[in-house]
Amino acid sequence: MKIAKKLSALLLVVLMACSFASCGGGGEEVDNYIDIQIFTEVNTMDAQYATDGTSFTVIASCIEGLVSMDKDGNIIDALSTEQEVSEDGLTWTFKIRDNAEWTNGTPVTAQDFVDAFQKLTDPDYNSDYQYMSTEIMQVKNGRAVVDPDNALYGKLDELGIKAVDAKTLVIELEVPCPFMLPLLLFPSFYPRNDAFVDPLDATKTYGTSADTYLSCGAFKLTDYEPSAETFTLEKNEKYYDADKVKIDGLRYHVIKDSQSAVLAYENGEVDYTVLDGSLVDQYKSSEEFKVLPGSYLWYLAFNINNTKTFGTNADGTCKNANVTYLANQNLRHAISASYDREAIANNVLKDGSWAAGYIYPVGLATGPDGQDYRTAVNAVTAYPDTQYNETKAYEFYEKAAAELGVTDFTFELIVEDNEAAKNVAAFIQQEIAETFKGHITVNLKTTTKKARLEAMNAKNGNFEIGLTRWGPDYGDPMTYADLWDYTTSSDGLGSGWVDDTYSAMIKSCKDGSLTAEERWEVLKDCEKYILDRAIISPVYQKNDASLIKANVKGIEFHALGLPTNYKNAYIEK
Amino acid sequence: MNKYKIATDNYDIDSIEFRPDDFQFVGNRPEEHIDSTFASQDYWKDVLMRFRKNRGAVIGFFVIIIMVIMAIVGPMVSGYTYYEQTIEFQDFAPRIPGLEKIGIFDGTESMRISGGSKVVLDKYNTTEGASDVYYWFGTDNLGRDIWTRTWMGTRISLIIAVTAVLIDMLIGMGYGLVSGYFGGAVDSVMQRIVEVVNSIPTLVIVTLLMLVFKPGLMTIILALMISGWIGMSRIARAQMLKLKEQEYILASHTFGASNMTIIFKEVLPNIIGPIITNTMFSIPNAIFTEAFLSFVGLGVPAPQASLGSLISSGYNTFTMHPYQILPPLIVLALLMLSFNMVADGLRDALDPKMAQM
Amino acid sequence: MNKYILKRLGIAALTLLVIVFILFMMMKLMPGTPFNDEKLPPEKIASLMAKYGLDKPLYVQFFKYVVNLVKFDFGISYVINKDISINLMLSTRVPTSIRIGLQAVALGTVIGLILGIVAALKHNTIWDNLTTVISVLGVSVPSYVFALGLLYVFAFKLKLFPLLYSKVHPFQSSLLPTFSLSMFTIASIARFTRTEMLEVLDSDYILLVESKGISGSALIFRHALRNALIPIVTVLGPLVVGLMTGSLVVEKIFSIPGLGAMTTAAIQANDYNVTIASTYIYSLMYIVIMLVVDISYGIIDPRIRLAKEGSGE
Amino acid sequence: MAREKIMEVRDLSISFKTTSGILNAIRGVDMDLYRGETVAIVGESGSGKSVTAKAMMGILASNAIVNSGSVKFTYDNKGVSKTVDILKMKKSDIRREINGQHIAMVFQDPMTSLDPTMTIGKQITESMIWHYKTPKKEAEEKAIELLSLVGITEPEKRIKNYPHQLSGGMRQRVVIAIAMACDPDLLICDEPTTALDVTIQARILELIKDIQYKKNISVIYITHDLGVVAKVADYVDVMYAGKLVEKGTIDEIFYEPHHPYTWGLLSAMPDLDTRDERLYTIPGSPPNMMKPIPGDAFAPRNQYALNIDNRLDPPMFKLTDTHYAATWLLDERAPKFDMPPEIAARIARMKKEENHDDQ
Repeated sequence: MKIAKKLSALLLVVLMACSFASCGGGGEEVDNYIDIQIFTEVNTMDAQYATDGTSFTVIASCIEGLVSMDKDGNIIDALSTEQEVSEDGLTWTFKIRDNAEWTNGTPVTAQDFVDAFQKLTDPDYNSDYQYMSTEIMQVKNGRAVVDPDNALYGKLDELGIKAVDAKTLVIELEVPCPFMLPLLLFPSFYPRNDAFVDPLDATKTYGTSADTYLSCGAFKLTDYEPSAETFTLEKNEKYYDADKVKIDGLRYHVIKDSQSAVLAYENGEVDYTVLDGSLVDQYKSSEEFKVLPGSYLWYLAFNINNTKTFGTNADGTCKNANVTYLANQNLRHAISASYDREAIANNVLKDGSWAAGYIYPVGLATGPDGQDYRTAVNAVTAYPDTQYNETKAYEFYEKAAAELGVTDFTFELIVEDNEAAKNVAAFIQQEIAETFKGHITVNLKTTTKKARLEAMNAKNGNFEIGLTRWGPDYGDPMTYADLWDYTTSSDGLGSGWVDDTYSAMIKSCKDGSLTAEERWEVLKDCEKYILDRAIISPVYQKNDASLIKANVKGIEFHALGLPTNYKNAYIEK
Repeated sequence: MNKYKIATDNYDIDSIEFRPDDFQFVGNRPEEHIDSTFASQDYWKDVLMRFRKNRGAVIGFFVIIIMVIMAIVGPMVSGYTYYEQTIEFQDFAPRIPGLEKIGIFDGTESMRISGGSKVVLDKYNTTEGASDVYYWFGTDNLGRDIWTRTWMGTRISLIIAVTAVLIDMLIGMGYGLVSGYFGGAVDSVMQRIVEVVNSIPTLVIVTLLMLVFKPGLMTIILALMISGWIGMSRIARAQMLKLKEQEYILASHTFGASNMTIIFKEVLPNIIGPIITNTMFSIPNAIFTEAFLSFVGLGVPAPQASLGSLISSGYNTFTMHPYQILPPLIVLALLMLSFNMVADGLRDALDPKMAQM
Repeated sequence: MNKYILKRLGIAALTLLVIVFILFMMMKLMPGTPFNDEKLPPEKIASLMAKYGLDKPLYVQFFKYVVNLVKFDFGISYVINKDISINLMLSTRVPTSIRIGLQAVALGTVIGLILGIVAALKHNTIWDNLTTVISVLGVSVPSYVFALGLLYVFAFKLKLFPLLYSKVHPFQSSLLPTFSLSMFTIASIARFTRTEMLEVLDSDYILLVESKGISGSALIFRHALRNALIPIVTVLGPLVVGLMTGSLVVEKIFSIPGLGAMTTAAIQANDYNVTIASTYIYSLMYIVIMLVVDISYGIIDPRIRLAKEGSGE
Repeated sequence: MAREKIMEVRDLSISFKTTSGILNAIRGVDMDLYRGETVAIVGESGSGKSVTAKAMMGILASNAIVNSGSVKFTYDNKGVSKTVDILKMKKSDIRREINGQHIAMVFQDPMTSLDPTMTIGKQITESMIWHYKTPKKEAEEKAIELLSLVGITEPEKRIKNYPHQLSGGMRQRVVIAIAMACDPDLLICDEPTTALDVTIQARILELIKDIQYKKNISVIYITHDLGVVAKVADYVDVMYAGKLVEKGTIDEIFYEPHHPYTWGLLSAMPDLDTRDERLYTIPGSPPNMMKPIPGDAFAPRNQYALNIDNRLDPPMFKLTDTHYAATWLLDERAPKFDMPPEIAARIARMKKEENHDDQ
């Protein structure tokens, strides 16, 4: 019938019109912007409120801190031009740069930093990183201000940070902080102009658009909405160092799917993308392929004695028999030695991650001797029991079996639903099965990350073994070491392990009673203490395999502290 | 000559050789013989006959049978287990004895590396100890045999589909029948409930459920149960509304049959057609939902595999190792296609009116 | 008719309230608090709970929430966009999702109808078989595979469309997502239209129309399609809901700043308020769609319209 | 006045392709129709009556296969008499030139034969506007006229109604009005009264008769009800299993039937005076037309079946110029037999009634 022909012709025309309309949509425009792929949306642009890497990166492009870091990792001036510390290490004085100003024309003053510290610490403001000022930097009166039982509670003016004049900032500490300057790279300590922010904050609209945000860094927000999938930062002409900024701006694209991300990269729609390990083979010979340093440590956490969910028997042991088995040190050692970390890093992940038979990551901290911690302490020789060794693992198992009077074990390994983590867990599962010839079996439980964290926190302890991770907050081993101190742990790491010796060691590092060298040695002991007892079983240190277009140069990546820095990036024509 | 002229054109009566008894009465025949020309046919026999005439449906049916057989036998024949990892043998392309000689499935894969150049990899020959190894469908990124995993996945997907459908049928049908039968206030309350359940996006329900329960086969089935029965209940209700005014149901009422008797003994057998058809359509639906759940990361836990989870993990490398996503994808598509065809065929066979068209 | 619509609206409002209640309760039964990060100490969580009123009795929280919902005030996000008004987050996302959803429904319906009509008119020909193949494929291949395939072929290989969604070219860059979203709709509508058209074309009244000498487009559009549309409209509602689920995946693959992407993020992050808000919006859309469907029945089918008018009088 | 032949069907044979096989619906039918006359086609369901009618209209279903035959229709094309073979015409040409304008149809079930989504006014005016480009207003006026012609009161109001607002009888009147909208030459009524109750039946039949008289059109009735036939027809064609088994004037069929099947039909006709305990039914059921039928299709149900019936299909025997029957019983070699006594009695009774009516 004619009508059928007509209809199909119409369909054809519509389809053709659609494809013509889109011709030239391929995004081939050459401009001076760098297109960056990110996996998650920006959580918040509020520097004192942000907690996640993506937010930090974008914030750090817009706002600078007192100090910055050059591409070799040296601390350099940023908003402050002079940094002085008193003899006792308790008082720091900073001179604020004269020509620094916010995008609305007001100068950056010492008061902006006072505002920032006070907001960060304010119990009412409830920043997740409050403890960065009270516990880590240990600003004077910090703990008192946040302690409801203290007379100083909520009195933010008592906090040890003062603007002596518009351009002079003084920070007083409770105890000397050996890593003060690196710590100041952390975006939580970046300045904040309360005169501008507070009215917006009242309506919950601060940092939700270009108009509701102030920058004083290399870039400024031009096109943004809350959790935007794409947004643009443009070069900030008011930036004191604007002459050095060679690009017109940054365009961010949230692409959660790694396949799409790579295709977008190949299409030229993004210039920089993080590569999923499974795709590395395709690109590893390319000059655009780079492994960027990361510092997240992934490890197996054991529920040693957290009885919160399972309850206790009359004798005080956990009602979950598996938890009581995991309290056996030899069994933990057995598991820890049973799987091939190198294979995980090189064959499963393939993204440049390193096998980790250690806790403090490579590149985390430099000791008083000027050496990177991991260079000084060789994990393989220091912690032989934490290395892969099937024979030894089986010996550990036999010891454990004898001690416990049980020969066959079945544990549940909780893992979050990310492809890499699932693959690693599946690999470990298989390795354990092979090493122990079926005597130890592991079942996987995949959940969302949130559910995993919930199950694994100290309050619940609703897990047996968990594959989890921890990223450093600052460049000092303490960021890891105090995780297992049951008295102060801010963790969600509910192993239930209680050890007063260990707590005493941690305490001695924090109270300023030790010299830097002594403290460093104690921190070394801490790592050994944990690994000798196999409280955790470290698996790998995560690095990022990335693709960066050959003509994009000068992006500075740092494993911790200051996030990725685009200030000096440029595009080769 | 005949008394009457023959009026039919081209009817040559003279050429007919008449037999002597031609013009004798056949005589009285028993009644049953008279009726034999239109012997009543069994309804189900009829359905079967019509179904067999539908080529697509028959092919679909056999594909399903083959898939079921493969789901049972497939994982046992390759010599690998679905969970065994040989990390050195990761990402191997398919290699099949015999076929390798003619240049297909010979274990090589060409890979486009950055910069646009192509390289041909033969990991079987470049990996130590792999020259005599055969993986018919290749291996995944942990060196697991994709052949075995594909058929294991088929097994799981089929189990999910069948169980979910059974439960869905019980809930959906029961709900619909009861709602339609009692009508009035009962119906209107029950329909409001349906509306509410229907208004909450399935994904929200499923995800929330996944957070409360342990992810796994049972949870997936449970999730399907919660959201999957509505279609069936609607059909059962509509059929019930249509049937309950019919004379024989009214007659059963007068004879004092109980509600349950009427619903399940009188009505149910008469609506079995649409129910079966809808069931067949909800199987692909269940498989699909499972695949979707796997895609958002809520599928069966490793090392188990379902077709959906295999597709979603193959999906991550599909530009590089397309052979990893193809087997589960093809099996899934074939299964879905077959169930749809069989459902179509059944619908036509159960409802001859449609078949005429 | 008005009275009928009013009654329907009342039922819709009630349904919505029940949905909100169920959602609220489900959220409360979820494991964990919205503040769930490996770096948060328990006392911190407790104080956050207090800050957002989550330590109040449930009924207080619920009542407060319903009152706010009525005012279309969804409160603030706790997790995925810390301390930011949800209304602000929704303000750009909902229109984007609705626009792409509507595009997909429109495209799916038009193509589906065309395919279905052609198949029915050319019953048992190559056209019919083609439609069957398309419709079965459409429901047999997961939408994300379609999305990826389309993306790979049209954006990556042929470079006809941009790969990522862009606010600068919202129409062009939404074509591929629209198409992959509409695949299921195309398939279902084509299949349904074919069946319905065949049934209608076989009906007595079409025979009567034919016997009047009416043929061609007048027969198809004035008589056949109009009658076939009545049942098709019924499946359109559920299909639109199906699109919502599909949009979660498609928005992820094409990086579309839509409601679906936000909902997934919110669910996975236990962001109560955002989850309830987006689900509320989904449910609202569903209920509105069902209302529209009900009313459009009346427009197409005088039997319903007039019957309702009758009862309204 | 010479009879003007308007329809001539020759050797019509039609099959249907179904999923369960080929169904031979019509197996060689000859039929003639003259202007102003009424022919009734009688037979059980499935005997091929409706298919014949649809073939005449050119509205066969798409799975129909015309094996052989011709349907020649003669009509007045702008003053010139034109004869066409409907089976050879393109569907679109049939629609444009024949349907509605020259041949119109009234269907069996008025409940389902009207488009539920269109007002009856539009349904009546549609074909006028379509064929003659009649202005809308004029068409509406004619629709009102037609509605009053078919006896619908308040036609001005009714044209705005939808089918579901009308009763069955009214709807059938509307269907007739639709059929008459373009002043056709031939009206085919496919069981026009089966779905209606008896009192309305009579009125509809009267109505058609009336219109036929007023407009001098030909009418074909398709029915299984000899009662209807008796009221309206000039000629009767009896069909069985896709063939004509007997044809003749109404008197010939009613008073001098020769085919055993016609006897059966006659005895099955309800009759107030029937003294039999039970109403007669023809034993058995029609043959399965999916399978080839050897010999006479009626043989298995025929009390008077001859052995040859099982082997050979009988030819049509000419009894008079107008009366034909296809049964070997008319062959000279056939044994002597008597019509079943109850039929004979019945015919006698009918004759008496007829005379009685005439007086």
